[in-house]
Amino acid sequence: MTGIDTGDTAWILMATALVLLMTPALGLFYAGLVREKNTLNTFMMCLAAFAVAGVSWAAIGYSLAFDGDGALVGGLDHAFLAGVDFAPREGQTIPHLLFFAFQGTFCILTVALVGGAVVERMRFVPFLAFAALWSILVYPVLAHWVFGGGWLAARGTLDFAGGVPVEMGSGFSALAAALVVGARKDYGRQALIGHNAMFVLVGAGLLWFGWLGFNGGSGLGINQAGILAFVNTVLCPCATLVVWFLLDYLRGRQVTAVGAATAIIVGAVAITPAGGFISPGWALALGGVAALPCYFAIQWRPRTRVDETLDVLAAHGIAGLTGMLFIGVVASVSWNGVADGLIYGNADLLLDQALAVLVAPLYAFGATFLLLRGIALVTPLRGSETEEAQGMDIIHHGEEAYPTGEGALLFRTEPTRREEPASV
Amino acid sequence: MTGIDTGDTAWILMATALVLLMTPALGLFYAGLVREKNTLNTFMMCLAAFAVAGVSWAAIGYSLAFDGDGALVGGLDHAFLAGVDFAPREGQTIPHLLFFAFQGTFCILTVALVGGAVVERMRFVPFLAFAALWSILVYPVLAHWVFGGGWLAARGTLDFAGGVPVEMGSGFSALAAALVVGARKDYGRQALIGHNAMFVLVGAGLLWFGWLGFNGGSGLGINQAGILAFVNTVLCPCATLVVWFLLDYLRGRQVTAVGAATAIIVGAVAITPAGGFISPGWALALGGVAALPCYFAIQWRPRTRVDETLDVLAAHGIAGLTGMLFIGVVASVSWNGVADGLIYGNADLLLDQALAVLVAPLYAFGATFLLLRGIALVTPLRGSETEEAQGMDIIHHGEEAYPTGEGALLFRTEPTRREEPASV
Amino acid sequence: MTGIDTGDTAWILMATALVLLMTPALGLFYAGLVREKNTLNTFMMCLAAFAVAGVSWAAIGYSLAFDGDGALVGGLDHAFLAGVDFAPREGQTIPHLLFFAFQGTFCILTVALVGGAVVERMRFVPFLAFAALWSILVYPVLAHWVFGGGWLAARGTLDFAGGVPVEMGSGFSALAAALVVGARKDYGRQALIGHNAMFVLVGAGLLWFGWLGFNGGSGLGINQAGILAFVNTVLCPCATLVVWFLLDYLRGRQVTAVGAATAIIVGAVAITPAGGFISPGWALALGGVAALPCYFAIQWRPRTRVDETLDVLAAHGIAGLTGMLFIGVVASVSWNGVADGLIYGNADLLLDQALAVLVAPLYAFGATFLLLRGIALVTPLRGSETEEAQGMDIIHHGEEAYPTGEGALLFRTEPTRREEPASV
Amino acid sequence: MKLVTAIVRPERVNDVLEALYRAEISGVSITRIQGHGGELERVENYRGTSVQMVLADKTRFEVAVSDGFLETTIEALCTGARTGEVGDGKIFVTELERVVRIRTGETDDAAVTPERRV
Amino acid sequence: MKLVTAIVRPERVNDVLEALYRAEISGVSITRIQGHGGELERVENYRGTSVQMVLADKTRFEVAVSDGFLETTIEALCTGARTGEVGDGKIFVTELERVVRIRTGETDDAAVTPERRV
Amino acid sequence: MKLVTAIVRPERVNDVLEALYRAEISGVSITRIQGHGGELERVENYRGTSVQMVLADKTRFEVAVSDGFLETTIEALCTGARTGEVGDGKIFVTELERVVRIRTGETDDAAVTPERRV
Ligand SMILES: Nc1ncnc2c1ncn2[C@@H]1O[C@H](COP(=O)(O)OP(=O)(O)O)[C@@H](O)[C@H]1O
Ligand SMILES: Nc1ncnc2c1ncn2[C@@H]1O[C@H](COP(=O)(O)OP(=O)(O)O)[C@@H](O)[C@H]1O
Ligand SMILES: Nc1ncnc2c1ncn2[C@@H]1O[C@H](COP(=O)(O)OP(=O)(O)O)[C@@H](O)[C@H]1O
Repeated sequence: MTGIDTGDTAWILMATALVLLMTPALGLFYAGLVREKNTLNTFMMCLAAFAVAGVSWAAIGYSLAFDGDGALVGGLDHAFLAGVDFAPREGQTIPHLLFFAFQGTFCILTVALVGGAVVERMRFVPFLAFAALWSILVYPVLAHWVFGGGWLAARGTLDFAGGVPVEMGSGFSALAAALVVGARKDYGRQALIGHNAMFVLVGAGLLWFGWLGFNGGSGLGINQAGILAFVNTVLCPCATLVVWFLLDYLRGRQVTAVGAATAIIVGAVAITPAGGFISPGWALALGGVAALPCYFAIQWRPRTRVDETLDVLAAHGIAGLTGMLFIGVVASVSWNGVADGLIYGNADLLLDQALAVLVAPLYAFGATFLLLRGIALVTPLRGSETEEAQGMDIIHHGEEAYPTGEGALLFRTEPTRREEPASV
Repeated sequence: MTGIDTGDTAWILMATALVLLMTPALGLFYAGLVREKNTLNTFMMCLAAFAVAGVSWAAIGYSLAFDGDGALVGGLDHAFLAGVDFAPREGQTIPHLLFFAFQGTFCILTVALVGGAVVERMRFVPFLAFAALWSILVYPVLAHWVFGGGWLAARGTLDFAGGVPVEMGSGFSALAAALVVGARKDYGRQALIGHNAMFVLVGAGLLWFGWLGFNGGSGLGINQAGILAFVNTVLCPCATLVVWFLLDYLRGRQVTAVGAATAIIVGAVAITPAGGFISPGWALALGGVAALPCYFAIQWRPRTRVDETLDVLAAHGIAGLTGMLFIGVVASVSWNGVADGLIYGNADLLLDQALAVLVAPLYAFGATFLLLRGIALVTPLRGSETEEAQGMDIIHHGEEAYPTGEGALLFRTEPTRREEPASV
Repeated sequence: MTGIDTGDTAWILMATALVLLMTPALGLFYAGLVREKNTLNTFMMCLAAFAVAGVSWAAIGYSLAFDGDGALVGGLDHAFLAGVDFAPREGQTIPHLLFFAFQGTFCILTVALVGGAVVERMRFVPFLAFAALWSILVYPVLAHWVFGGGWLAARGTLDFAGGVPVEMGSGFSALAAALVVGARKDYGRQALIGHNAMFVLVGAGLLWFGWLGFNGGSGLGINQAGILAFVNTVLCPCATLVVWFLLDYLRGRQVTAVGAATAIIVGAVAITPAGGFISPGWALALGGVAALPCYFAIQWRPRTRVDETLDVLAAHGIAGLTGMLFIGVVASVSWNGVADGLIYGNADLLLDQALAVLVAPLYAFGATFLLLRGIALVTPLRGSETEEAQGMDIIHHGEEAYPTGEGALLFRTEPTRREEPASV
Repeated sequence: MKLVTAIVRPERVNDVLEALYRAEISGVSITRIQGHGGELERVENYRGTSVQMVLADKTRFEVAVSDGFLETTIEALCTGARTGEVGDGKIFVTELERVVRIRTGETDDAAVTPERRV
Repeated sequence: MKLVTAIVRPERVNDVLEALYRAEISGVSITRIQGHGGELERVENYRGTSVQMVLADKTRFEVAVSDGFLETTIEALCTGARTGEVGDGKIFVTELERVVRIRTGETDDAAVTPERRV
Repeated sequence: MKLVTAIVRPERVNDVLEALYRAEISGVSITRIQGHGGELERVENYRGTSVQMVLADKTRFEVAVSDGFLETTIEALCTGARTGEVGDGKIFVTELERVVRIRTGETDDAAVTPERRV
């Protein structure tokens, strides 16, 4: 294949597989954080992302994000995969088809992330509708702004692997979704805690593994930016873990495991936009710095009345935002070949970063808010309190996560009932 | 190394690792679908595949599949790894040794798949014997027919990554195995349902991840066919999910999670033979189309008296068969450089595909049937009803999947017993 | 990037990700082997390795291991990542930064391994201190001896992927740690068995998957040694499984699943030092041979008073040692291009291997012993018996692995208590 | 009123439920437990640790019935649970002083009579 | 002394605990169980297998109280557990012959009185 | 006959089993439960949610014995379960009206006597 480098392509094939894995890994992570009766529903919100965003991306999402260089949104020339084949895109060394797939796994993951805000209560069918629309109207637009040659990219805003569309996009959409859908029945009154911390830990481990493809692959080949992002993605969460351990310890003389899993996510999110732009030393620093706002946001949010259930805003929105701004401060041409940050004498970059940090959340929040309000006009977003008490798994999926088989009868004919019942 | 491309080899190294991962992933998937008391046994059937097929492949299986181009079966020149070293095989750009390992992981996985038909009742030792023989007498023969230059390949039958040896091979062998071993004690009388739907979901996620190497690596390097197969393996299961969701919803207003996990498998199986031969658009269509026969087979089979327990036939046999025939219809030279299908004016291909679809199942079914009948002459295939009631884990492995430690005593000396016992 | 091969780099990127995954996989494996009340603590010891060793490696560990060619330890020129950037190291074709990260994941994993000796009783904070010191004073030194041009490497001792620093290093340190920390309260009196064999099996599966990067990547690119090590890592554990099945069966007519998981680890460990040096046939033999000492060590150890809880010595120390010696016997220039072993007429190699097998354990054992004794002067290594009875999770992490939410109250104001209590 | 507690084999649970169903005993609570009786103890191995497992999985039924239904209940339990091999379990009967239906606060006989389902 | 056994909905457990707490009943044991009563059975699907689930998750409270506290206890249990919909559960009361506090060996009334916590 | 119910610490289960074994009480059923008594409540943290955990893991023993063995049983339970710290648990004794051995249908005394094992 002309113009294709086998090494670059080998790595992006693998990176795509890694990002694809992140969605079930997220399902595992999320499922551990909810109560047993909502386990399957939570995982299914992630699998739903494959169904709706996988198909919508091929149909139109990719084109909206990556066709042409309109300021606000892409064109339709690549809709239904038109013109997407083996020849590489301009300036790339991997098949166009692979680029399409790699970017598609990002969109799928982001859709799944947003679900974290509304688990344990939102009905499954309206969620499917929301996910489908969101994957067309929100993600591709944000992706176009920074990756597809849109107005932010044009201004010089730097976002290596998705601080804007993935992290802030999901985080602030999650906030809107939580507000529209409303809090769970017993939120704030009872302790609603996850049922399996091992799922959370293993999920976080798999997510980190996948993130190496997510960030490391965003150089779209074997090049300095990709390598740098990869190594930074190894280092940054290590530093976040250190600071998170410390904060936990200072707070209660105990270092929590769910906290550690969260720290890994926060570290990986923070380095997502910055990976290919800052030095490994600064990546370690970013890991430590990002821990602070996210830690306190996660401590504080459950004390508010906003039931943004799995803290997508704190772990993704705020961490992503921190990473975006951090680029503006410590980016250095000597590592990224593109732009210096504030401490290297260039204040402009920080402004461009700040702009993105203002505008992307606004769009994500606003669009999600309207979308969900719209869907609510057609069908209720959540079920009755009784249904919520029984759990989403039984109601929406007709299954239990851990069936014992006891009391599961294959009755063929209903036994008839006598008149006088005997039992108490 | 002369003749070796580093990029091609990098990808096939990774693909091999991915396929190797599929066998434990299958163990997880399968273990979730059985009752708690048979969890370990089910997983162990998958690990057993490593032990028996891993060794038999090195000893003779590889040679039977890939040595020479006999019509029915390969030669013995590569037995015990003779002549398998760093130099690439003719026409390849990866070390011969790596090709051997890559293909070996396929054989291992396929052996594990067949076990799904007889879990919860077959004794472990006869299963080991069966697995060893099957890995020599069935898999390599089918693999030779389509991959090793055998008669089907010579006729022009297309099978990109294992529709014949892996999918139809396992599916129809599973049917035979279920018939010979017979139904579980309470099958058809009681509801025998899996104990952990999360295992099923996570297992499916890992299997999909591995499948990207399985199909994407079957181009044996970075080339159009491999890239196409890879991207199609991302897309096809998405479409299967959509249709499966729909069928589930129409049937019971509920979208099941175990169903979604199954849909992922079905989609990935369907694209296995077709991956490198059909366009991404048709891959999406295939995902949707394949859902139909498999969905109904899975609904219908448990109502029959055939206890093909984990529906290997439906999920692999029928999905693989669908994919094989689909190639005959929609293959296009413009994407695969090899052959057109029916709608592009070439009816011959469909005939060649149909032939494979007739003959491979016959061989797999017949050989498995005879093999198991033969083993049954030597040792019983299953234990007593009491053993089945207690579960395979305790009986065959002397372990429980989730031991509580309660009542597990490290008695050194048996306490002596007095004459008059006290308790009720 | 000059001097960089994209294919080599693609593979090492992937291999690094695979090794990184091994640490959470080890957490899963280990967590399954402990009692429910210590699940999270066990996993956290693995995550702790990321925090402490991830940072210490960047700060100084890497430099101690890989800077200069001092006999005993490296220099400080690469401390704090000085001089670690995109240009490859001498004789390599991958970016220096990537080499640093790849080797870092080894150090992290090894630290996590040592924890297996002291789970279920050691306090978390002293473990953090120990891990930090060990990752600076032990691992880099051993790594320098064989990988960084130290005295063993200079003599000609062969260690492909870490028999010395990783396997013997962790195994003999584990022994020392177990001796210093002491046995669990009820050890030898009660049966202390793991709570989730599925975690053990899935963990082993993921570890094997990761090990393909661990060994296969240790050629630092696409080359004969790397390919050979990769394929041998597929084959060797298969043979170990066969022999382990046999030993189990002969012993109790039952083939245990936890045993099978252990066999996979043992096989992968044994081939770690030997991977790139011995033929695939001998790799199979090594898999079988290594099963024997490890099997019997694991049977025998729990009957002693040494509570080396998760048998790191048997599974890593002894298996690694076996692999090291095996190289001395069967290495062949025709496969490795470096040195022949005893049976090919070269006795010297075996002596060099034997030397490593003597000295590395001594250093690991001694240093760990002193380190822990030192820490014990500052803070107690373990808590009270009551704390041990309650479990590490509640005491050190303030969490349960599988919270039910029942009895978890969000009390705002303590209800006041009347004088006369009513209940029994 | 009596409280009938039965310990049965887990693999017979659905049979017992059906037997109760047939006998029109519709209120029942079950618990997964472990028990030790006359059953043979088995040996299990976890790595080098061999243990004697003195407990087997069992299921505990709790059925509150009015006095007149006691015999029917015991019969149903026996029919559903019996295999004839050691380990089939035991039935324990205790006197119930009072029964309250939480939903309505009704007690005793009132709590005994379940409402008709349509 | 009486042994009060209550079967309640799992989602009401914490409410029941609080109600007991308010009523100053501080000794209680709970078990996760499954039950069948007047509740509607639901259908579940696992691949091709459709099953009628006749059991619903419930939680069982066991509270030993001295006779004088029986009414308070029942009241607290009802308050905490009632939703008014079918499936709220039942309370069973049996006579307790003896109570022993394991830690001290005290019996009956002595075992009834918990020590003050500071 | 009496039904002896004991709530003990999970980490003492095997000690209790041994104590019963020594006292030749061979029939016993156990359940994993959670309990609240005089124990100190602990605080746990799950992300931002701090909770007061009012329940601790406990294990419930159920032993049906003939009247003559009641004291031995209580003694064995206490011996096995006692640590001397708050939280050791309680023993409850209730009267058993009838015992049925499911396997044979024997009742009361006949059900009391286990068959000899060789
Ligand atoms: N005295 C007892 N107290 C409590 N539970 C008992 C008692 N005897 C038996 N059980 C329960 O019944 C189960 C089966 O008892 P076992 O004596 O083996 O049955 P069988 O009546 O067939 O001999 C035991 O596992 C235990 O759970
Ligand atoms: N006779 C009984 N014996 C034992 N448990 C019972 C009995 N009746 C009800 N239960 C338990 O109470 C739960 C709720 O019972 P149900 O009859 O549905 O409540 P309600 O009183 O609201 O009609 C059941 O699931 C079961 O666990
Ligand atoms: N009145 C009671 N009713 C039911 N269970 C009780 C009662 N009192 C105590 N328990 C059970 O016993 C356990 C230990 O009780 P606790 O009062 O702490 O022990 P101690 O007797 O050492 O003070 C509790 O966790 C609970 O499970």
